[in-house]
Amino acid sequence: MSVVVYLGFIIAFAVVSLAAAWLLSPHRPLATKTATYECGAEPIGQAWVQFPVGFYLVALVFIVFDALAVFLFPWVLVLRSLGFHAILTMSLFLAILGLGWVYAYREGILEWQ
Amino acid sequence: MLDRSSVARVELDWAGPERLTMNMGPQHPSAHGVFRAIVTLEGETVVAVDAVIGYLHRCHEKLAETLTYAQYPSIASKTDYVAAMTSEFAYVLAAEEIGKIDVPKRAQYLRVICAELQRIASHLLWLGTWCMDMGGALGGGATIFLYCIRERETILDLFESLVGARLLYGFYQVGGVRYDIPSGWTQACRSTLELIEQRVVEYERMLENNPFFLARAKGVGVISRDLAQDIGIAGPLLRGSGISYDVRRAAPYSSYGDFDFSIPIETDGDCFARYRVRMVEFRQAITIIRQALDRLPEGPISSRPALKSVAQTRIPKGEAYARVEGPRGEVGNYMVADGSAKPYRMKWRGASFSNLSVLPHIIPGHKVADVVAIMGSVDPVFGEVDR
Amino acid sequence: MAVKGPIPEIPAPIWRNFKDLQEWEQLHKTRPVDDKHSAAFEAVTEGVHRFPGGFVVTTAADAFLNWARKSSVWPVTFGLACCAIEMMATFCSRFDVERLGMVPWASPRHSDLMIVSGTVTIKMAPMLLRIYDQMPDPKWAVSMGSCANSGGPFRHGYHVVKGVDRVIPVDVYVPGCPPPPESLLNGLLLLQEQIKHFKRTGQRAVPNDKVD
Amino acid sequence: MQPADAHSSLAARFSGAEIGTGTPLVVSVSPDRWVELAQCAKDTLGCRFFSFLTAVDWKEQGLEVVARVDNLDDGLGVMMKTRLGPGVSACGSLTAVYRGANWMERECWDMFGIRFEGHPDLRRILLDDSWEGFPLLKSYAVDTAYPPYR
Repeated sequence: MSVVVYLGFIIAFAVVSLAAAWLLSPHRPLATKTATYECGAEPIGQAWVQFPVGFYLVALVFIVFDALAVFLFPWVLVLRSLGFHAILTMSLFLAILGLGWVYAYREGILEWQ
Repeated sequence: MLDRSSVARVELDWAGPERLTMNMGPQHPSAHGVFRAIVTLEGETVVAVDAVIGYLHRCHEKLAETLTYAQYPSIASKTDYVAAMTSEFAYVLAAEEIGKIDVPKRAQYLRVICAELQRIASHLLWLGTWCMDMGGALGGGATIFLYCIRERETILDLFESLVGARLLYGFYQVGGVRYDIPSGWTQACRSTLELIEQRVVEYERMLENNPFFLARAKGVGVISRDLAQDIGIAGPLLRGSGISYDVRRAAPYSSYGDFDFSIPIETDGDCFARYRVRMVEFRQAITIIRQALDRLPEGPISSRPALKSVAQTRIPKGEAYARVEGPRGEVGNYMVADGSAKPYRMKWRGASFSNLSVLPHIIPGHKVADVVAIMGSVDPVFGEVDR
Repeated sequence: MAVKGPIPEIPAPIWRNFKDLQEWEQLHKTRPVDDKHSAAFEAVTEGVHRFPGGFVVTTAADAFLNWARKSSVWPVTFGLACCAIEMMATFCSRFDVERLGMVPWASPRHSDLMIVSGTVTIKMAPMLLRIYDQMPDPKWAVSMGSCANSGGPFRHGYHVVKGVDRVIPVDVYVPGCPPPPESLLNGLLLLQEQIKHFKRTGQRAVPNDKVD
Repeated sequence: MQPADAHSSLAARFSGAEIGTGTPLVVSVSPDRWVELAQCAKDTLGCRFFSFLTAVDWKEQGLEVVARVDNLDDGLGVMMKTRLGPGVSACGSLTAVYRGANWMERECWDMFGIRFEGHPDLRRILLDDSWEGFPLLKSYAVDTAYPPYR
């Protein structure tokens, strides 16, 4: 039951704040308002270019460790009640991700060429 | 006129990732004013830079032909508005050189004191904005900026009690200076100098054993010796590349010969060398001010009669090029006078204009983050660049 | 291999097609009225307002909203020239603007106030207009320094716009060359006064003798 | 390279030019020997520091291009001048000799309308590309109208 209330809060917060912003702020749609902001100048060329792969790899490494953090939070809350068994499984999980990190480190993904 | 179609866009002659063209445009936190760099990027490395300036072109040289010798010095301080004293200095020196007007000794010493105080204030602003540009590397980015502006306020208080204005003064006039030191000013000046002397040591301790700062400043934006001379950059940039050229020593003006101070030289010409040169210049400026305060002679502060009419000073026909060592380098004023109360032609040799023209030569090959660090270490002021 | 960057096309100055200057001045006299809300919301608020005793609701809502808008006006750091150095001094610790709830922000997307500090030149005017347009509503403009007010000491220059109100509508003019931080703070307090009278429909305050 | 023997070496090389004495050595040559003078100043006189380059509009006598180069080690300054004659607005470009002349010459083109042959990309640097007229000429009024910002 508390999950539903919590979900309701999340949705309500999002909807209320957006609706208030939409209702109360003046609307003045303008062509240049929605144009891309590039320090006040007309953007030159287009951004739809083939980016080097380095950016993609950095994003990947971030996703890996972000997922790790997401799992750690709830685990820490319930650790006392689960006992030693939980520590074992989580350290196994951490070891596997550690392997990924060591691989990324040795491949030198983060050193920008 | 140049027809646009014939000039090819950026030629893509190899299969690597395409190039992204981006504006580090006029309104940019690290632009130090209104400077637009059209940066062509390959991933993170900059391949080509095209600098577009002129967003602050305020027609200084055309206005100088319509304003008399008494009116223009207060506008002159708006060329290099961070070091207002030194830009007025150059204009006034040029007029005196043509008209062979002698300046009383006390006025020369007052000019030296104010120019060196202005150098300290300008270097403080440089250090603050440069560390803020390099952002989070220095613990929250704005810490050094807030400290430096706090110190700069003490110097601005000194100027406010001397001249009445905080940033732009009409202090210099042809033949001398306009105000004399109020009582107790020298004591306030000495205590400010002691305060700044300790704080500079603090900044050095904070910065020089900070690995991020060293990683971002060492080996970035190297200017070689011949490129430096060929482009004509001056001041801390030139001395950072190992050439000991300082107008105060090469052509001593306004009794700079009476003081002994040393010219800091670094040889490897990167951002860290320029930083070292400016930190030593803090201390040299403090020693000069102390010597000038000790030997401040009595006497009149201007050799011209009181200002009754604006068109009072008439400079005979002639031309002269007066150089002053501003915080950014050699600020020169090439003036052609034709005997009337207004100069016939007046050209500002802005130190930042030449310093900035070295950027397209040294930036290609660096990362985008280094462009910001190099811009900060070159320390351009756009009143002087666009004139 | 020296790579040649592209030739930058600097946009021709955006001029609205005017016969003469008076028509341009006229444009900036009239406050923009077209920033209404959706018709439904208008009908509801008018209804509530006209309902006997309903004005209590709308005026209370107005007061609360204006208090919220007033106490967190974020200026975009738009430093052009000498006044920018004084603006920096105002942003710093001695003349702190953060006491007024103003966080100097770099991008126009998150800011409500543009402090035009410095000389607006003809080459810069379209850029300034674009940045002002890209700021979300409700937004205000403070013209700092005599260069921005009326061209200042460079008024007779051929490349100088004679005052920033020829490019964007300005709410508060701060005199001085450069205005010391105290007078800029005074201007910002005046702006906050003006925001207090900001109607719920987003119209700017109709100039009344107390503020203007 | 002291000013005295700099004076003599220049006099030998440029017979037609008038060379003044005094601290900044003022040398004025005819426009066609302009680049040669700059090259000679850089090589024989050792003036590698390029200070500035600008122009002066002498109304009827036409434009005059002024450049200043320095020999930092000996403190020798050379002020090079060339009178472009009435109605002529073209001059040789120094970018081959001094790279610093690039922006300075673009500014002279922008302000005086002097076309520098041999300049890699001569376009306006301070003003807008769509600007008509050259502001620093004496014939250009200070507050020329520029609708609608006038």
